[in-house]
Parts: sequence; structure tokens; C-alpha cells
Amino acid sequence: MPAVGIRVVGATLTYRGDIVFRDLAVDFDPGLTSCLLGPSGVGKSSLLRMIAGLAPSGGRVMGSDGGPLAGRIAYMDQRDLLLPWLRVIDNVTLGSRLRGTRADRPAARALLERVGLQGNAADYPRTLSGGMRQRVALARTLMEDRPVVLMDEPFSALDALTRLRLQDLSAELLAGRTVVMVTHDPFEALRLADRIYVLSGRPAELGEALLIPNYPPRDPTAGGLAALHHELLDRLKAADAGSEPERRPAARRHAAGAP
Amino acid sequence: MPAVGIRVVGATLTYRGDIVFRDLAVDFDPGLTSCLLGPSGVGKSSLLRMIAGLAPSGGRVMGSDGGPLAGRIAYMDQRDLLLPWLRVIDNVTLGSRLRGTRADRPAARALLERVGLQGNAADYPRTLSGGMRQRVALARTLMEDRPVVLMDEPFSALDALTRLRLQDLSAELLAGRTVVMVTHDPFEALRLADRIYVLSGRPAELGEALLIPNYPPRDPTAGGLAALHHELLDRLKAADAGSEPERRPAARRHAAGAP
Amino acid sequence: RAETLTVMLDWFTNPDHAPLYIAQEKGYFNEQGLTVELIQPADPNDPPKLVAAGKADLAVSYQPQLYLHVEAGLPLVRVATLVATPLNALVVLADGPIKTLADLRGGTIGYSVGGFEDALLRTMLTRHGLALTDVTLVNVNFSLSPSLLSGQVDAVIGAFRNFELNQMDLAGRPGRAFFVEEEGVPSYDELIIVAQRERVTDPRLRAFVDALEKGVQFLVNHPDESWELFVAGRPELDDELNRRAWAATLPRFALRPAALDGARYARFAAFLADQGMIAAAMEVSTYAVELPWSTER
Amino acid sequence: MRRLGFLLTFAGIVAAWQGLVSVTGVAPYILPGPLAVGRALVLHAGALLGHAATTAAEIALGLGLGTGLGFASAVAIGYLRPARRWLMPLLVVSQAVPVFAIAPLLVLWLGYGMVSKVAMATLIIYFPIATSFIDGLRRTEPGWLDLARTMTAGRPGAAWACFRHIRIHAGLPALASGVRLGAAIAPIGAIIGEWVGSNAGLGYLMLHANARMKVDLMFAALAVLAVLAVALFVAVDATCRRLLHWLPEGLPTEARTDWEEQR
Amino acid sequence: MRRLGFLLTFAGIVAAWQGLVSVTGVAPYILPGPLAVGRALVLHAGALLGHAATTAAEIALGLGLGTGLGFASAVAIGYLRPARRWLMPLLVVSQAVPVFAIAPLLVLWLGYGMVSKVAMATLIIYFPIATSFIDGLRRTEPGWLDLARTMTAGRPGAAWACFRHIRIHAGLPALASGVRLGAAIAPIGAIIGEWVGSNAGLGYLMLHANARMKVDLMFAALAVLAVLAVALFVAVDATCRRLLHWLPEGLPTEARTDWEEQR
Ligand SMILES: Nc1ncnc2c1ncn2[C@@H]1O[C@H](COP(=O)(O)OP(=O)(O)OP(=O)(O)O)[C@@H](O)[C@H]1O
Ligand SMILES: Nc1ncnc2c1ncn2[C@@H]1O[C@H](COP(=O)(O)OP(=O)(O)OP(=O)(O)O)[C@@H](O)[C@H]1O
Ligand SMILES: [Mg+2]
Ligand SMILES: [Mg+2]
Repeated sequence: MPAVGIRVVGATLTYRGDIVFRDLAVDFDPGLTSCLLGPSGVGKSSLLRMIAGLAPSGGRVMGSDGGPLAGRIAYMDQRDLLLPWLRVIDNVTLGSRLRGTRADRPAARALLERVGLQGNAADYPRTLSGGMRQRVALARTLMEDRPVVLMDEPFSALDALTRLRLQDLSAELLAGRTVVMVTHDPFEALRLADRIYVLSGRPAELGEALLIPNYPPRDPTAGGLAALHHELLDRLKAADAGSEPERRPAARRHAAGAP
Repeated sequence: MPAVGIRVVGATLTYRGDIVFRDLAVDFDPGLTSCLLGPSGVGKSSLLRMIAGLAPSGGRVMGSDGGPLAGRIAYMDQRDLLLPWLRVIDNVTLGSRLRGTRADRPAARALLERVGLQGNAADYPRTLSGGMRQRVALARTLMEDRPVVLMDEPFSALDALTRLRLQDLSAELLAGRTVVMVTHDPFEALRLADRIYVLSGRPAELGEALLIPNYPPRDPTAGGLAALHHELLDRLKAADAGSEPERRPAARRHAAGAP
Repeated sequence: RAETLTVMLDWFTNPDHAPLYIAQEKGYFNEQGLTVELIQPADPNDPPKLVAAGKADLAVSYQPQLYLHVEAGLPLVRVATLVATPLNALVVLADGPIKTLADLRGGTIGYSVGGFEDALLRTMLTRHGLALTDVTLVNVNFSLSPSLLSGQVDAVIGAFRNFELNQMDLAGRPGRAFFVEEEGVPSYDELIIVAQRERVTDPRLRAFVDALEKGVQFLVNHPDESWELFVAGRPELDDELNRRAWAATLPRFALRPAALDGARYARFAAFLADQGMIAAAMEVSTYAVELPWSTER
Repeated sequence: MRRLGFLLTFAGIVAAWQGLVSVTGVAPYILPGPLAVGRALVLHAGALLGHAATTAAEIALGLGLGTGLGFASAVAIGYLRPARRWLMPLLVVSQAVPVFAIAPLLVLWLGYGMVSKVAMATLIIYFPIATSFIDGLRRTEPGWLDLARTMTAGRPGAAWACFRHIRIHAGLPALASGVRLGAAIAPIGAIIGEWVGSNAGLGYLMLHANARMKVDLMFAALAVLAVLAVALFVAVDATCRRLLHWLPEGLPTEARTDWEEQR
Repeated sequence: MRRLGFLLTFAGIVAAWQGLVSVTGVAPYILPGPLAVGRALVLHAGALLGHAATTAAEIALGLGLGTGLGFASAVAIGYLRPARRWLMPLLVVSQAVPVFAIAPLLVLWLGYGMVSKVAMATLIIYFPIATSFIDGLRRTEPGWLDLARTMTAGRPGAAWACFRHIRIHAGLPALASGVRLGAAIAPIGAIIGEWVGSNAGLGYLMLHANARMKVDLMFAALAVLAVLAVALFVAVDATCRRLLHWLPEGLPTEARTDWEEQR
């Protein structure tokens, strides 16, 4: 499976006169993990959906090899989107069911074990907690085994330790693939990303990528990353200030206390 | 509005033979903010639902004054639960609509402005991003103006800076009320809580409360909190180790890198 | 080898169909080398259509309707008569305010859509100085007696004298009948049997009518035994109303089913044409025949 | 464009009808061809329109009443436990009762006027509407109810407030399904009502035409009824969709074309 | 406990009926009392059972076929754009056609046997099933479809796979509503089917009894039909719920009692 990057050219997205993107261009390098940060509602999910072919791009979205991305993408939505009529194990193997191929159940079970749900394979989604549902959705995405993986806040409902474990798991299983991950956690971005992008403004623009050295997963508290951490926080603050100037209430003074 | 605490005695909850709580007892002190942490699936949401009267308690749930809590609680679910047929502003004022009282729309608009959604009052929920939906749900909870407020991961879908602002907003508006908040972010807990509880094990047990000095919101990186931070991380690690011993895969070695 | 003939009744089995059932039960059809299948429709308008379309061999229908059918282009001819007098009557409550038809002015008359109740009523009312516009007509479908008994209408037309009168009697509210043929309507055959026009030379039809004649003969000769035969395999028919209707119908069956009174048919055609129900009276031979006797069996 | 599509569909149906008549060679007194029916339509246009107006009024009233009654029964059954026990079996039985069985009763109580026809149409329409809505009420997202429960807990009328503001709204899409269905069967309801007793309406006209072997007129009346039925259905469908604009809806291939409006 | 409730309901209905008869003083040839009907039930038990068996067979076949056809039409209409244009208006029109207009056609093509009756019953049952299911297919959570689209993108048959594995499952609750409704109207479907021409079945018996003003026998047949209808409805309802166990369902006051099973 050769790595394939993502090329977006001239992406334009309008919701009832509200311009989310105008002429956005970005390349996500093959085989690397890119993290996407930015204020809530700026357009991160929309960009991911555009790449996945779920929203109209207005321009062109293609692989770095010039071919279409359709069929080469695994997509994890911001919501878990588990199918209520399927057991956990069947939700995890949904892809092969849809494609009419034989489901690799042992692999699915192994994956469920690695996300800590070995006991829940036969449960229906409605009996799971929020974090457990998200872990099932993660397992389903990892089962897809595609060269391009798009993940929209994949760890948002998990406690800190489970989150670390699953970050590691993702890094391990997705090594060598082109990953675009939306996250709100700068530590997570520093831990997993090769490139970090901050999306800001309306229409939204992507700042220059922040290049992170070494292979993920990293220890974000390690010395070398401190400068990058500061740089990232600065960019986020700039994005926050730039995105919707009128929406800053009295609470601003606390922003300085960011971790 | 005098502050009223929460007293849970002998709480027992079983899902098809799976014992989530057995004989759990806890007091949440009046007027204080308690944060609840613990591994995914341990029972945090269930405890909150029990207090809200949405799950059978098996034992007794009451106010610290001995009275019932019904009618004195504002509850924010882990999901946003926005009603798709109501505009944002009407979702925020849902409480008064349900109670047949006049909605205080100016207050709702002010609150929407403070959560950064002043431009979206007339939108329908389906046009909002995940984080925007969560902010509407938060505004709806804050509109309720109740002495006891239960919040289940209220900021999980927000970017770091918006999150800080809304933490401050909540701390400001909920000062003097009894708040129980589920969170996965130790910083958030240290920033907002007067008491931190870690829920662990099956049946789940609540460890002793970690008492946090000073009034929230705090800067969790401030010197005095470092020891408490370490203590909290230790407890979380213990909870993680204790909760489901068989579910730890190879990724364990990274756990040490927790922020 | 027995040949099957499909015969559609005009409606659910009732004493009006007695000759057919007696011929069937006594084996007269079989004697003629026929196997007859009697089919009950729920809508009296269907059997002529189905015979015309070749889906059934014979159908029980009504002489007045025959003219409408033929005019509409259905290739049908009458080949036999089952009931040789009108059964239709205008019925009112015996203890009601209507003593003569003249009392109907301003009243409501219920009918079960038969197709020519306007013509009948117009004729009957005209003799009493009334026009159709002096009464209100309302379609009551199959609820003739109930609508009369419940006082929803003042009279009903389309009631069968052998039937509705007994029915009302049994319900404890006897009726009074005004017989159509006594009120200016030319007499006609209530129930006839029709076949497709091209089939009149089919020897099976004559064989069928011959068997029918034997059925009628047995019926009038042995009314009680016939009743037993009629209800033997049909317990749902065995009740007081049918018993009475049976007796009331006996004198009205055509004793010579095949016989055709051509002038009588022409007279009724003229009546209908006069009433504007048909454009013009057609030649009798085009819609009614006496089946030829055939030697070839 | 859409009007063209409509015309095309119509032309297609007429062509299929003509084809059926030609191929099966069915006699015109059983199924007349479109030409004969068209002729009858023109010839009897006045009468057809008059009777159509009567039937349309019955349909409209029946649909209105049926919807109202169905809504009310569903609310009663959904909200009141005893109503569930008593009303539900009654409703089911009411569906199994053939008209002719209760026609005398209907007529006895309501007379031969429009009322009995409207009653008949109402009776037929109302069950689909009631049960669809009940199903909708049953399937309300439990989370919304939980939320509403905490907001109203401890107040008198809390259960009703949750029912009224959450369940009823959440059930509206299902109600719309029921009303749409009701719109489709309302015409037959009116026709059956006219069959029981009438002196006007398309059903009355059809009975008469049938008895007089004016099959082309009967089918002309049927055609008018069909147009009425489709028009009603389209109108009700459009209204329901407009009212439920918040509902994500769509079928394959539609989705791709209207990004702007959808979701 | 539940059986007792059943009996109570039944007794209540009979009592209400007797009350109605006593209070309105309606003549027995219009609405007989329960006693007279009970007598007729006993007297004609054999005939009633025989005819009931015929009708039950028609109902079962009609419901089975109607469900199958409704399912298939809904899938066709939901999946194929052209089917939407052509089939849907046809379906709506099919509902507006009174039996007596097409009975000769049915007999011509299908004969007098059970086939034409089952066809008629099927026609009546199938529309509610088809439109309910279509509505269910329309209202599939768009997120699920998006997910499925990314999983199948670029493959032949992707659209069908999404339709089959996502939409159809997501539409099953709505289908269940339709089938439940179909079960409630199946008896009348069979009765109307018997209108096409028959010599057996409860509908035949009722028409027959009606024409003879044997109103007690007619109502006895009606009672048998009602029992059949309720039994069928209850059975179908239970089956649908079992099959859709994953669906959160419930009505007020139920929710409080069965925490363990629910949600
Ligand atoms: N309806 C249900 N049926 C069966 N089991 C359930 C049900 N609801 C919750 N559970 C179980 O109860 C346990 C606690 O769930 P709960 O939602 O309280 O977890 P949580 O601590 O909030 O987790 P998270 O952090 O993932 O939200 C889980 O193991 C879950 O599987
Ligand atoms: N269907 C829609 N109709 C109208 N506006 C929409 C629609 N979907 C998204 N938007 C708008 O597009 C913008 C971007 O939304 P998007 O979901 O991409 O944000 P996001 O960056 O993912 O935010 P979050 O961090 O809160 O998830 C938002 O302002 C939102 O209101
Ligand atoms: Mg998003
Ligand atoms: Mg939870």
C-alpha cells in the first residue's frame, strides 16, 4: 500500500451565503500525520468532509498521485455514528459487510481488545457509555485499513489515560499512512502530528504548517517540543482573536492562563 | 436561593447482572463544585443520571436538607440533546417553555453572546458544528438557574481557548451552587473544582475527595497545585490499573508520558 | 364426457334461483351431459359483462337491464326466463302515512341503483299527478328495508315483493307494496338468462334450458321436497325469510323457460325508448331468442 | 422542468393504459380505452365537475376530521395508560368493520346527507393517522425526555409538559407519514360513504354509470377521482415537508444535487 | 394479570355495546344486542368457523403478499429515481379505485377463485406498507449514509450496498409501523376481496346475512372478524417489537417500571 497524499485546490464552501472556505488550497503530505486545530465552528469538520467527498469541494480534491481519493479513505466522524441494530463486533466490521467481503472477525476482536472492549463485542451500542462508543468507532476506522485516514476529534470522549493508550495504538497502526486528524488538544497534536495546521478566520484559512520532528507518538513534555508548544499556542490565540472579533466577552483575561 | 448539597446513600445499579454500583454513598457539599473523573465506562454518567432521577438509585438520593432534589436540578447530558425542531434561542429557553413560564429571551441572548453564538440565535441545530451545539447545550443548562447543576463532560467538544472562556463563564455563573461535573481533563478539574473525586473499579467506588483550595477558576499551572496535580494523576493511574486489569495492551509504556 | 357450463347468478343464492338449484340437485343437467358451475357475484352488474367477455357461459340478469347492455354494445341475448313477472315494487310502511302514491309528494325515496329506477318512478308518479322533481331520490344501496324501517326514507323502489315484504313482516313492521306493473309500467321478465350472441347455436345452451325446464316442473310439482333439496347443502339459507320467499316466488317462475313472447319484449323496449332510457327500440331478435332444438346430441 | 416531468408521467400512464387495452384486447365494457374515456370526460364535463366538487368536499372534511381525531386519539392513547387498554382494541376492531355492516347504523344516526359520507371517510382515514402517530410518540429519543424530565421535575403537569413539548413534536414526522397515507385513502373513504347512501358525488356517479353500463363514464369518473387523489396527495406531501423542514430527508441521487438546501 | 386485563377489556366492550343498545333503543334489525349475537354465534358456530378459516387464509396470504410487494415497491421507489416518477402516482391512484369498478377485470384476469380475492386484499394492504417504508427510507440519519459512502466509495454497487445495509435497516421501524397498520386493515382487505365474487368467507357470509336482514348472524360474523383482527394485530405487533429490539421505545408511565429491560 503506497502512501498517497491529499491535494486540495480551490476549495470553496458556502452555507446559505455564509462563506466557510474560499479558494482554499492545501497539500497533506503522503505518509505523515497532520493535525488540524482551530476555533469551534471554523470549518475543521467541513474540510474533513470535503476531503472525504461528503461535502461539495467547489474546487478539486485528489490524491497526490493525481488519482481520486474515493475508496482510499477511512473516515471517522465527530459523532460516533454506530448503527444501533448491529452488535459492537458487527459495527467494527461494517466496512467489509458493506463491501460484501468476508469480515475478518479475529482481527476485529483483537482490535476491540486493544481499545479495551474485549468484553463488549456482543453488546448493542445502546448499552455503552459515551467513551466506549467512541472507542468502537475508532476500532471501526482502524479496521478499514486505508492509505488515507481522516479522524474528527477521535479521542474527545476519553479519559486521559485511555486516551494516551489509544493515541499510541493509532500511531502504531496508522504509521506510514496519510492521516488528517482534527483535535482540540495541543498536547495531542504535538504527540501525534508530523504537521500541525491551525484553521482560522471566515472564510477560513490554513496557516503554514508547524513541522514537528521525530516520529510519533512523542512525549509532548519533552524538552525539544516546548518551543513548538509555545508557537502553537500563539497561533491558536491569534486564530481565536482573528476568527470572530466581536465574540470575546469579559472572560478574556483568563485566556492567558492557558496550559 | 440557598445552596443545597447532594446526599446519595446505598446507591445500587445493575445492568443485566453487571453491577455498576453497589451500596455507593457520597455527599456533595452545598455550594461547591465537585469534579468526577475516572476511566471510560466506569459509571460517571450513570451516577449523574442517578442523582438527576433519570436512573433508579436503588437507595436514596436527596438534598443535604433532606428534601427531594426533583425540581432543583439542572442537567447537562454527555450528548448535546438539542431539539432539532427548535431554533437555537428556543432550545436555550426550553426550560421555561416546558414549565409554561415566560421565556427570558434577553437573558438567553446575552448568554448566547457569552458562549460566542450571538449570530446563531435564529439557526436550527442541524446547521451548527459539534462545538457550537455543545455551547448551545451549555447555555441551555446555565439558563436553568438551579441550585444544583450536573454537567457531563460539558466542554469536551471545544477548542482549548473557547474551553477556557466557557470554564470561566461557568465558574462565574455557577458560583455558590452545588455543581457536579464529569470531566476527563485533570487540568479542567483542578481549574474548576473545589472537590475532585475519582471513580474506579467494578462495582465502582468513589475515592476520598481531593480538596482544592481557593476559588475557581484557578490557573492550574500555579505553584500550589502541582502537588495536587500529581496526587490526582496517581489516583487516576490507580483507578485505571484497578478498573479492568486485563485490558492493558502493549501501549502501557507510554502512560508514563501523561501531561 | 361432461361439458362444463359456467353460470353466473345475478347475486348471492336465493329462492329466485330455485329452478337452477333443483335442476342441479336432481341431476337434470348431468342427464343432458352438462356439468354446471353456479357462481355468485356480489355485484349484479358484473355477470353480463363477464358473459359478454366470454369469461362465463351464461348469466342471470334482468330484462330491463338487457336493453341497456345491448345498447352499450355488449353482445348478449336472452335465451331463457327464470322469473316471468316483475318482482320490483315500491314499498312503504303499511302503518305509515303513505296510502297512495300521491302521498309521496315531498317525500324521500330510497333505491338500490339498478339503472332504471327513474323510468319506473316517473311512470308511476305521473299517473298520480307527480313529477320526479316532487320527490327526493337517494341511493341506499343494499339497505332497502333498514332505511325504510328506520324512517330515513318514506318509500323504497327496487324492493322485491317476494323478499323485502316478508323481511319487513318478520321485523314486525309490515310493508305495503305498489306493484310496478299495476302502476303503468309494462310487465316484463324480472330474471332472465343471457348468453353471448354468437353462442346461441351452441347445442349445450338448449340442453341447459331443457334441464332448467325440468327443474321448474319438479319445483312446482314438489315444492316441499324442492325446499329440502335447496337447503340441503346450504344451511345458511335455511331460515324463515327464505322459507317465506320460497313460497312467494313459486307462482312467478317461468314454466316454459325457453319460450319468448316477442311482442312483450318489444313493448318494453318501446317503453324504455319512450322514457329516454335507450335511444331507440331495437329489433327483438337482436337481443332475445328462443333457442332452436337441436338433433345433434 | 417539473411541469414537463408531470406531463411526461401523465402521458406515460395514458400510453401504458392504451397499451394494456390493445395488448390484452380486453372488451371496452370491461376496460375502455383512454380515447373513449376522454370522450366521456369531455361529454360529461359539467356533471363530472359537479360531482367531483361534492366528493372533494367530503374528502377534505374527512381528511380534516380524520386527522384531528387521529391526532387526539393518538395523544390520548400515548399519554393515558387506561386509554391504551380501552381505546386501542376498539380502534383495531373499528378497522375490521366493513361499511355495509354499519351502514344502516350510520344512516340511522347521521342520515343520508353529507355527514354520513364524511363520517365514513373519517373512519377510514383516522386509524392510519392514529397508529402512525402513536408509533412516533413511542419512538421519541429517550435523551430528550430525560432532559425535559429534569427541567419539569416536581411541578404539577410535568408529565404533560414533556409529552406536549417533546413527544408530540418528535412524533410529527410519523404523523406526517400517517396523514400522507390518509390523503391517499381518503378518496376511497368518500366513495365508500357515497356507496352507502347518496345522491351526489363521484361514487354515486360511478354506481349509476356502472348500472347503466356506461362504462366509459364510470372510468371517466374514476379518472377524475384519480386526479383528485394524486393532487391531494401531492399537496399534503408538500405541506408536510414544508412544516417538517427541520427533518433531514432525502433519497439516493437526490442528495448529490442539492447540497445547498439539504442537511 | 395480563389475561385478566384482556378479559376486563372484553367485558367492558360487551357492556358498552349492551348499554348502547339499551340506551338508544335501536331496533334489533339495525343493531342487535350482544345476547342475540351470542346466540347466533353458538347456533352457527360451524358455518362461522368454516368461513372464518377461508377469510383467515385470505388475510394471511394478503398480508404476506402485501408486505412483500410493499417492501419491494418501497425499495424500488426509494432506490430508483425513475421508479419514483412512475410508480408513486400509480400507487396513489391504485388506492382510490373502488372495487366494483375493477372487479370484472380482476375476475377476467384472475378467475373467481381465491386468487382474485387475495389480489384485492393485497392491493389494499400493500400501500400503507409501501408508503410507511418509503418514509422510513427517506429519513435515514445522513451521518450513517456518509459513513457508508466513504466505506464503499469507488466500488461498483456502492449505492446499492449503502441502501441495502443502511437505509433498509434504518427504515425497518417505519416498515413495522406500516405492517402493523396493514395487519389492522387486512381483514377489511379480505372482506373487500370477497366482494369480487365468492361463495365462502366471512365477508360473503356477512353480505349474505345483510341481504337477508339476518342482522344477528351478520354481527356474529363481525364479532369473529373482530377477534381475528385483534389477534392478528397483537401477533404482528409483538413480532415487530421482538425483531426491532434495538429500538428505544416506550410511552409515559411505562418507562418508570422497567428500568432493567429498557434503554
Ligand atoms: N442501558 C444500559 N444497558 C446496559 N449497560 C449500560 C447501560 N447504560 C450504561 N451501561 C453500562 O454502565 C457502565 C457505566 O456507564 P456510564 O455511561 O455511566 O460510563 P461513564 O463513566 O460515563 O463512561 P464515559 O466516560 O465513557 O462516558 C458501562 O459499562 C456501560 O456499559
Ligand atoms: N448544514 C449546514 N448548514 C449551514 N451551516 C453549516 C452546516 N454545516 C456546517 N455549517 C457551518 O459551517 C461552519 C463550520 O462547521 P464545522 O462543523 O466544519 O466546524 P468545526 O470547525 O468542525 O467546529 P467544531 O470544532 O465545533 O466541531 C460552522 O459555522 C457551521 O455553522
Ligand atoms: Mg467539528
Ligand atoms: Mg459518560
